[in-house]
Amino acid sequence: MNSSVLELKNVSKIYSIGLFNKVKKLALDDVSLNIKKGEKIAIIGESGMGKSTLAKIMCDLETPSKGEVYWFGENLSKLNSKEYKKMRIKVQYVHQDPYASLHPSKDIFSILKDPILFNRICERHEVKEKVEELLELVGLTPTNYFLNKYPHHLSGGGRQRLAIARALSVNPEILVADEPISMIDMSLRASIIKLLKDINSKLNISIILILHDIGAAKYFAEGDGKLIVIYGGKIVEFGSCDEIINNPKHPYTRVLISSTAVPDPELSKRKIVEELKSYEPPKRTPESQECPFIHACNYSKDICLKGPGLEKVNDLHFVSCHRYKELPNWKLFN
Amino acid sequence: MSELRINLTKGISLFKYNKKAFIGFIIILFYVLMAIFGRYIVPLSLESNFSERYLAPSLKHPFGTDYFGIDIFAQIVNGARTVIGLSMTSSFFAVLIGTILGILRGYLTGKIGQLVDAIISIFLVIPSFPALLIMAAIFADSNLNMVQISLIVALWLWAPLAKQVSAQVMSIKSKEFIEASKMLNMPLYYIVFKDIFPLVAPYILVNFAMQLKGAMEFTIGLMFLGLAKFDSTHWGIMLNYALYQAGALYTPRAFHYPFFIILNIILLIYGGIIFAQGLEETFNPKLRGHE
Amino acid sequence: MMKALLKVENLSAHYIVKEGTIKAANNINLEIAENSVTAVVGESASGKSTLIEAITMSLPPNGRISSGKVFYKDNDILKSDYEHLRKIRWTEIAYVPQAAQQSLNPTMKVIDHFVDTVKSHNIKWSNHEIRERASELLKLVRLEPGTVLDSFPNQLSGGMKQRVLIALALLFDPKILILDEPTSALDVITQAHIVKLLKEIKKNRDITIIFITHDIAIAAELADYIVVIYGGHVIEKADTIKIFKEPKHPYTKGLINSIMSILSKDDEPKGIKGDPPSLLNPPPGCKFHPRCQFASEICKKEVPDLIKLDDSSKVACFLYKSAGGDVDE
Amino acid sequence: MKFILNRLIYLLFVLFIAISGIFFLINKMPGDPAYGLAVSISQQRNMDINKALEIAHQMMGIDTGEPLFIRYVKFLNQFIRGNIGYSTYYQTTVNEIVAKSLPWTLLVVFISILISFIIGVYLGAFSAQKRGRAVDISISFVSSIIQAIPPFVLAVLILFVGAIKLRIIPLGGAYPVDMEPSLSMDFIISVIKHAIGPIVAISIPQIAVWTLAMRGNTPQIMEEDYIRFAMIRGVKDSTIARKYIRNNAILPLVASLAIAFGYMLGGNTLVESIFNYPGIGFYFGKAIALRDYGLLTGLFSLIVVGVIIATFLAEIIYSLIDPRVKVK
Amino acid sequence: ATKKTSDLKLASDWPYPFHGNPFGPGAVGGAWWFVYEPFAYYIPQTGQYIPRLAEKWTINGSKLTVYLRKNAKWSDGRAFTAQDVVNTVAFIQAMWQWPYEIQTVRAINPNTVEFTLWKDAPTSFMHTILTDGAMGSLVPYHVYSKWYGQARQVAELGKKIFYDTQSGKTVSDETKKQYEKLSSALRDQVNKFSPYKTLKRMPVVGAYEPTKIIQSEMVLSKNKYHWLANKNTTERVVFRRWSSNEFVWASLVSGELDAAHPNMPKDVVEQLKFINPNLNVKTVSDLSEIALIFNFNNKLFKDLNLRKAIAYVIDKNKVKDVSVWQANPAGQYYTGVLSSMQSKWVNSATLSKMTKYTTSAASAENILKKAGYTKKDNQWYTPSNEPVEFVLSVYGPHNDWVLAAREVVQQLNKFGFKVEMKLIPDGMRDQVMRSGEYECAIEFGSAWWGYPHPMTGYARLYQWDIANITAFPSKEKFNTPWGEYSPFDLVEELRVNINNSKKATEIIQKLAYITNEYLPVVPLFEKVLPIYYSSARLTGWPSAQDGRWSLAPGGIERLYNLLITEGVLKAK
Ligand SMILES: Nc1ncnc2c1ncn2[C@@H]1O[C@H](COP(=O)(O)OP(=O)(O)OP(=O)(O)O)[C@@H](O)[C@H]1O
Ligand SMILES: Nc1ncnc2c1ncn2[C@@H]1O[C@H](COP(=O)(O)OP(=O)(O)OP(=O)(O)O)[C@@H](O)[C@H]1O
Ligand SMILES: [Mg+2]
Ligand SMILES: [Mg+2]
Repeated sequence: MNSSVLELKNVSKIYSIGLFNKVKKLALDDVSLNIKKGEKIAIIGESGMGKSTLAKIMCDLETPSKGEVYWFGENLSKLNSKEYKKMRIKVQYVHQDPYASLHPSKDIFSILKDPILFNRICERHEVKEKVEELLELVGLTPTNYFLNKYPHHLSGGGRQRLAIARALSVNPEILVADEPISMIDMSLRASIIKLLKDINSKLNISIILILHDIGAAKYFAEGDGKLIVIYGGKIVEFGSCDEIINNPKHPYTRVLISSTAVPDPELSKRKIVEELKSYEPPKRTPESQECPFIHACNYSKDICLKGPGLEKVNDLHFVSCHRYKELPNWKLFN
Repeated sequence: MSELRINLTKGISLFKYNKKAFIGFIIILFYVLMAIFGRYIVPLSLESNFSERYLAPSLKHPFGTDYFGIDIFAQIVNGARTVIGLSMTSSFFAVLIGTILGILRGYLTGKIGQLVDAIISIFLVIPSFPALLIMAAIFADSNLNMVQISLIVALWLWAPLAKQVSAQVMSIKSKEFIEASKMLNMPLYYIVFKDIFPLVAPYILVNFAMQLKGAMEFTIGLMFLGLAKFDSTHWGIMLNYALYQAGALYTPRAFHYPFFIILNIILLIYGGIIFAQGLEETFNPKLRGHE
Repeated sequence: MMKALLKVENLSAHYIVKEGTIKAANNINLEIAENSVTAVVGESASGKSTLIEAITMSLPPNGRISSGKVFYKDNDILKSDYEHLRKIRWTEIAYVPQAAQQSLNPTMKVIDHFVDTVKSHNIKWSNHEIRERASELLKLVRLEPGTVLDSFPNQLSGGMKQRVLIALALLFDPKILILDEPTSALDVITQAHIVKLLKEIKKNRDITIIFITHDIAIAAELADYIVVIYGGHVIEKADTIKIFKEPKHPYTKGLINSIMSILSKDDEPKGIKGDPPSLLNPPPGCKFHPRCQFASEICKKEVPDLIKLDDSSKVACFLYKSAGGDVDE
Repeated sequence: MKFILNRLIYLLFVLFIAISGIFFLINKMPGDPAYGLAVSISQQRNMDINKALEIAHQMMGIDTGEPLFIRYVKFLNQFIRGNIGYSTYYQTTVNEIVAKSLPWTLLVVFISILISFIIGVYLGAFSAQKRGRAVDISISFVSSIIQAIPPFVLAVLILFVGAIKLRIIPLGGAYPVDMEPSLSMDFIISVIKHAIGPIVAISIPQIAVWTLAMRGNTPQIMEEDYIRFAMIRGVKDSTIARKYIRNNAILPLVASLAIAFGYMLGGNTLVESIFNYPGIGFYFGKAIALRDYGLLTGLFSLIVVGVIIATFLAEIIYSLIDPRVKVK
Repeated sequence: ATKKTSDLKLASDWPYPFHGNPFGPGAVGGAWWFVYEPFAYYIPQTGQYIPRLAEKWTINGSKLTVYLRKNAKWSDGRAFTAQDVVNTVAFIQAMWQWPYEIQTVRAINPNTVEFTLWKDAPTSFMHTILTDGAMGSLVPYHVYSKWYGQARQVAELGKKIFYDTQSGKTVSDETKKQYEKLSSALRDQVNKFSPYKTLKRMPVVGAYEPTKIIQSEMVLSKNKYHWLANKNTTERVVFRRWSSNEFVWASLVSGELDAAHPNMPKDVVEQLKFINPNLNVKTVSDLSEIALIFNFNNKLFKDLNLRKAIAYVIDKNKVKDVSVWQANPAGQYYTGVLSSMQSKWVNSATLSKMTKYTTSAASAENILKKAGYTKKDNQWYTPSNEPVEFVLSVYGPHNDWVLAAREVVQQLNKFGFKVEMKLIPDGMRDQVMRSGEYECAIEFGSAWWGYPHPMTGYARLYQWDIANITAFPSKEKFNTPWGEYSPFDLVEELRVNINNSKKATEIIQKLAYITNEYLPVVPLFEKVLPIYYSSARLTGWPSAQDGRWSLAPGGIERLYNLLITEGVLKAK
């Protein structure tokens, strides 16, 4: 049962940018990861930390500069095109921007129908049924009302549901959703996360959810889910969600948690938010050896110049920090 | 994101919103109708009558007569056929080539994409009019038909469009919904024709209207050069007679002669230009400003 | 309650578009107390920005103010001529609009934005003085003046730009600082940092802050008062503590309930069902009724008035009866 | 640096293909460069045209027997050394002709572009600010009409009105033969006088182009948030118009400027011929009419080189001013 | 600064026909006749020679002895001698492979040269030697003496090869190769040496020396050593570039030209005369006719009946009106003798035997019907029932031809032939004509360039250009009232007997008959040169009747040169 559906082995990604292609940017740094069937994983981190890069590499929308990606135990770079095609639809991706991820001049029916037909998910005469089933699943009801609408008739939340429905149309086993709620109204966000949770439990699809809101991550991965904290292209903390939220070990995770607003005016006054040494994002190049957080970290020492590896705190918790044991005890409020 | 909000459905209700496009369309339509039906309505007699040259506009001769004493109005109406025919087909081919190569260039990566890019670049850096002159000289004696002539003209018109289209396609290609299609194993033709093409179509339409101007100028040139069968009622040829052969500028009583020809040429091209402007404003709402 | 520095009376504004008019702010009444922090909360397209733009007379060209008054120091701003308005802008009321990422001219250095602003207000500072002042302010928002002043906007990160704008807003020590979504485009950590910064500014200066956010949790951290807007209407206003303790309007409740917080334990956050209303063809009656589980017949027909429940809270909902029995102003 | 190098190599490749294409295209052109000379020999000497042609070939040093490919290799070999060809008609190197004519073309093109760009940008910005009002409508109407006028008609009209009706511009040439080129005021004035015709003929359509481009650009800029923010800050309207709107609207045009410059090098054939102005375009027209393959190939290649350089510059300018490409 | 206005302002294009000094880069073009001088001018209208570089000459069999003017000098002050003539002939023979008709040239004394013609040279070549500006004064010995020996060597070898080939002997490849080697060595050296660049001047023997050339203008300054220098009051001749006809019209209006000869529509002439009342016009026959020529490889045109029908259909007056309104319309006989000269060469007895082509559709119809042609729906069909349908090609840049063609097409279409018109692009005329890729065309028909005599015209029609282009079977025998003759042979006979006027006239009668009856071409009109000259700044233009105007064809500058050097034409 607990078979690996997706595995990353020492994956790095380097982008060349700038006028002369001279600037090399290390977007992902030696990331290894193993995802089991039916797992729920939330990946959190700030903007530009490499979350999307990671997600795209998982879905083979980007090729890693170093390292290998395995789907269902197969090394992607070794597959021939026929095998690849078969596997391709098993891994689907939900984009961040529901405005750009849906074709503006196709109606909802054809958006869902085409992939079903092309991949022969069902017989031609069953298509309508299947489409309605999908719409129902994602909560776009009454389905008849939506079939011939265009994406611009929908709200952001509606669009995101449609995008999820499209991803589900080909019966995937893995769904990667990249910040699916960031462009959606506050009042609708929770329901999208809820939808993903339901899909995970109902269809037993592994879901990897990328977020920058740690509250939403908690909501999603609470209980049996896992949490990955990523900073500067590196996994800095990894483990059971509850474990990390209650007892964060990495200084960055701690800052991240304490920075999230708490919806309680009185409590919030007592919240401890550390000042960082710098609020700039890390500048990482392929040569970078140091801990990515070093420039902002209040606890960094010379030892941090050589990057720490992922260390085991306990069975359910790993952290990448030389000094995690020396950090003060965690508390969020005074 | 906003570039993508172009919506083909807008095209249908286009005229309701855009006066320019409407006027341009009417002008073009007018000339197209003239080209198709004009010669059945206005008979043409090319018999010269030197003593009746340069008659001023009158009821009998709405645009007056030319150096040969032939009615100018009749010639313009009958000549519309060649003028419009040649420029329309040339524009059509230019747009066809430009679109195909533009999409190819925009969509394909790797060696073939680079090859197409090189082809586009080459045609972009070679100045088109002189090149056309040379082509004209080469093919002058081959008795080309209208389609072949249009192709030769189109050969020197398509490159800028291809470049624009490829830029468009490149930006569309990196859009998330294309990525989604790829992930869903959608075949190439689906992505090109169902995903990309509907979104570049408005640009192509705009370009078609714009191409008219270039095609007009080129085909006029071609007649002089003998590439196209000589048609003395082609407006370009008429204008050439007026300005160079008959020296109408130097003859005060002949003012109407070049005037009406130029007027028609300008009106037709102007129609194309504002039609294109109108389309562009419609498809790219940012250009409209607040009105 | 302290004396109101800014008072908005029955303000309505709409946009003219091809398809009709968008009624983005309807009959709005507000009082902003001096030296307070007010958060205007609401979801996307609820009319938050429109309200602020109407107050500051900076609606886009197709926006119109259809009625209402805005008193600042007992003068109706809406009646003042353009030159007068131009003068009090920034010197008295500084308004930093929503899109901080694009609000700086890409072809001008940061310092030139300061210079232009000073020169336009006919303030006789030398270039050197302007630079001094700008450096001082940048330091306040924890930016390095040496590099930032001579940078072009695209050389700054989003957080830096937002901080530059705040520094720019403090240029003339305005009485009122209005910020539209100052944190929404930013990362949590930077967000927390800006919030902290605003708290300091509030503490150390005589300043009244109005800020807009769609994230009610942020309001909890920063605001004294919260104004909730829905579908172009103010539906609730109260002081922050009260609103979180006992939200009145079903929408406010839903909003607070949909926060996914690290603190939330068993009570699962659930979003509000349904979609936000269209302002082009708004539903009749209470704009919230299609999504409201308590909606009754009257909600579908009549727009509820904003009624005063007690000293610091008002709500527009038929579920409540006015405490003092009188309708707000 | 690698990017520039890559781009350069790529463009050199394009240049090579384009020039080779041109060479073969031109050499496929039927016709005989010696024909004109032969006709005059045969007329003056009362001689059979075939015999006259043979003589003409001899006189002009045309070897008709040499295989095309050998000629191509020779041409490339010389081209790489910067020797772009030999004109059979003028019996001199194309380089010499270019040295004589390029300065005039550059003068005219440079001034035309400058003038038309400045005027066009002002008109366009002005028009955009008055969008929807009578001035704007007339400006854009006139600009569109101007674009609809075939360029040679415009040139002929300008020549006719300026030189014949009003007699304010001289009839052709770059300067009167009685003058020696120098830096004296008289000479400069006369050069300017002679250049007015071509400059006006080139500028008018260009002004229309820039006006429309600027006018089309500006509304997008006006919608930008930094414009609104400047207004909210109470920045003066005049400052906004100048520093915020115009400067930003010009940016995308600057890259087109380089390209326009490149194209104009070769695009002047008609105007220069009509005005009898001794620039590249004039000789280009001659070369076509006279089947002077050497001259034609040389000038054509020169123009292509010009366009390629301009394109390259435009790319660099573009990447310099486009914030998205810029490196921190 | 006030400048003396003793300039003559003309228009021309250059560097036609040769490059400056013929042996080096530079340009003279239209300045040719000002710069080089022939031994004499010939006035076609009067048949008179006006001595120039030669004081007199004598002809003795194949020997021509020229007595040079003693006071002729190069513009650098050196005397012009017989050695210069010898040098010139050697150089042009070496460089241009022409004129090999001159077998030897000898300086008898500094002022006397003796030319000996090659045995097969036509006697008319004497005329060429006397009147061609290249024969005597092209190459100053004192400038080019360095290469004289070499030139001589090449010329002799060239002549030998030429004579051998002409007399049917084979020339060894070795000789040819050697010739190539020697001649290209000479060519390289001479071309590199450009007097205009090396000496900064170009010594000439004519009345003017080119002193400054820019693209748009060319200045010739008076050669103060010229033998007529003290009569000549015109200090400079300034040429403006003749870039287009309109350009010349404009310059004429604005008085920037003293004379020019552009084609000009009637109304434009009237307008220009109105604006510039000083403008006069004199039309001179250009000694050529514009004609409709046929491609005899085309089956259609092999049928004489069709050609005759066409000759009847065309309304020559109308064609002339729209094309060159000043021209002489072709007469009623198409004899191959220019219509303005017809009365002088073709006698009335001959004329009375010939078909008279008065415009008449009826006559044309008769001929066609008799020949079995049929007409349906205003379209003629050949006896083999194919539509009479063809394309008329015309050289685009020649405005007047295009206008003529347009009119012809219109008339033929109206008659019931299906004719389309096609422009031959700039620079392509020769190619199209020589390759025979046309069906019928507008071209020069008979033309008397060089030697103004019917022989020249007939040679063109039956031996050279037109015969080559049209493939008219001129070597076949054609029936005449005097028996059967081949026109090709007749021309050859005429060439031999050119100085025997009685014999020549007899031959001309036969040729005229054949030309009229068998129609190798259908003439449309006789071309004229309309010379527009302004009396605004100059006086002394000859009267309209003056025979000297007839100098104009083939070198209009000869006329101006003659007038100003003799001091007839001068500044007011
Ligand atoms: N195609 C690309 N070319 C160059 N650099 C890139 C590219 N894509 C991403 N990067 C860089 O790699 C880093 C990681 O980017 P990524 O998009 O993975 O971040 P993210 O965590 O998803 O951020 P966000 O929250 O903004 O989406 C960033 O610094 C980004 O600038
Ligand atoms: N210039 C405009 N023209 C037309 N409609 C507009 C314009 N600006 C805003 N609107 C519309 O007015 C309504 C209110 O917009 P407003 O920007 O005030 O909302 P908001 O609450 O600030 O939203 P957000 O959180 O997205 O900033 C929306 O429906 C919006 O689409
Ligand atoms: Mg991302
Ligand atoms: Mg807003």
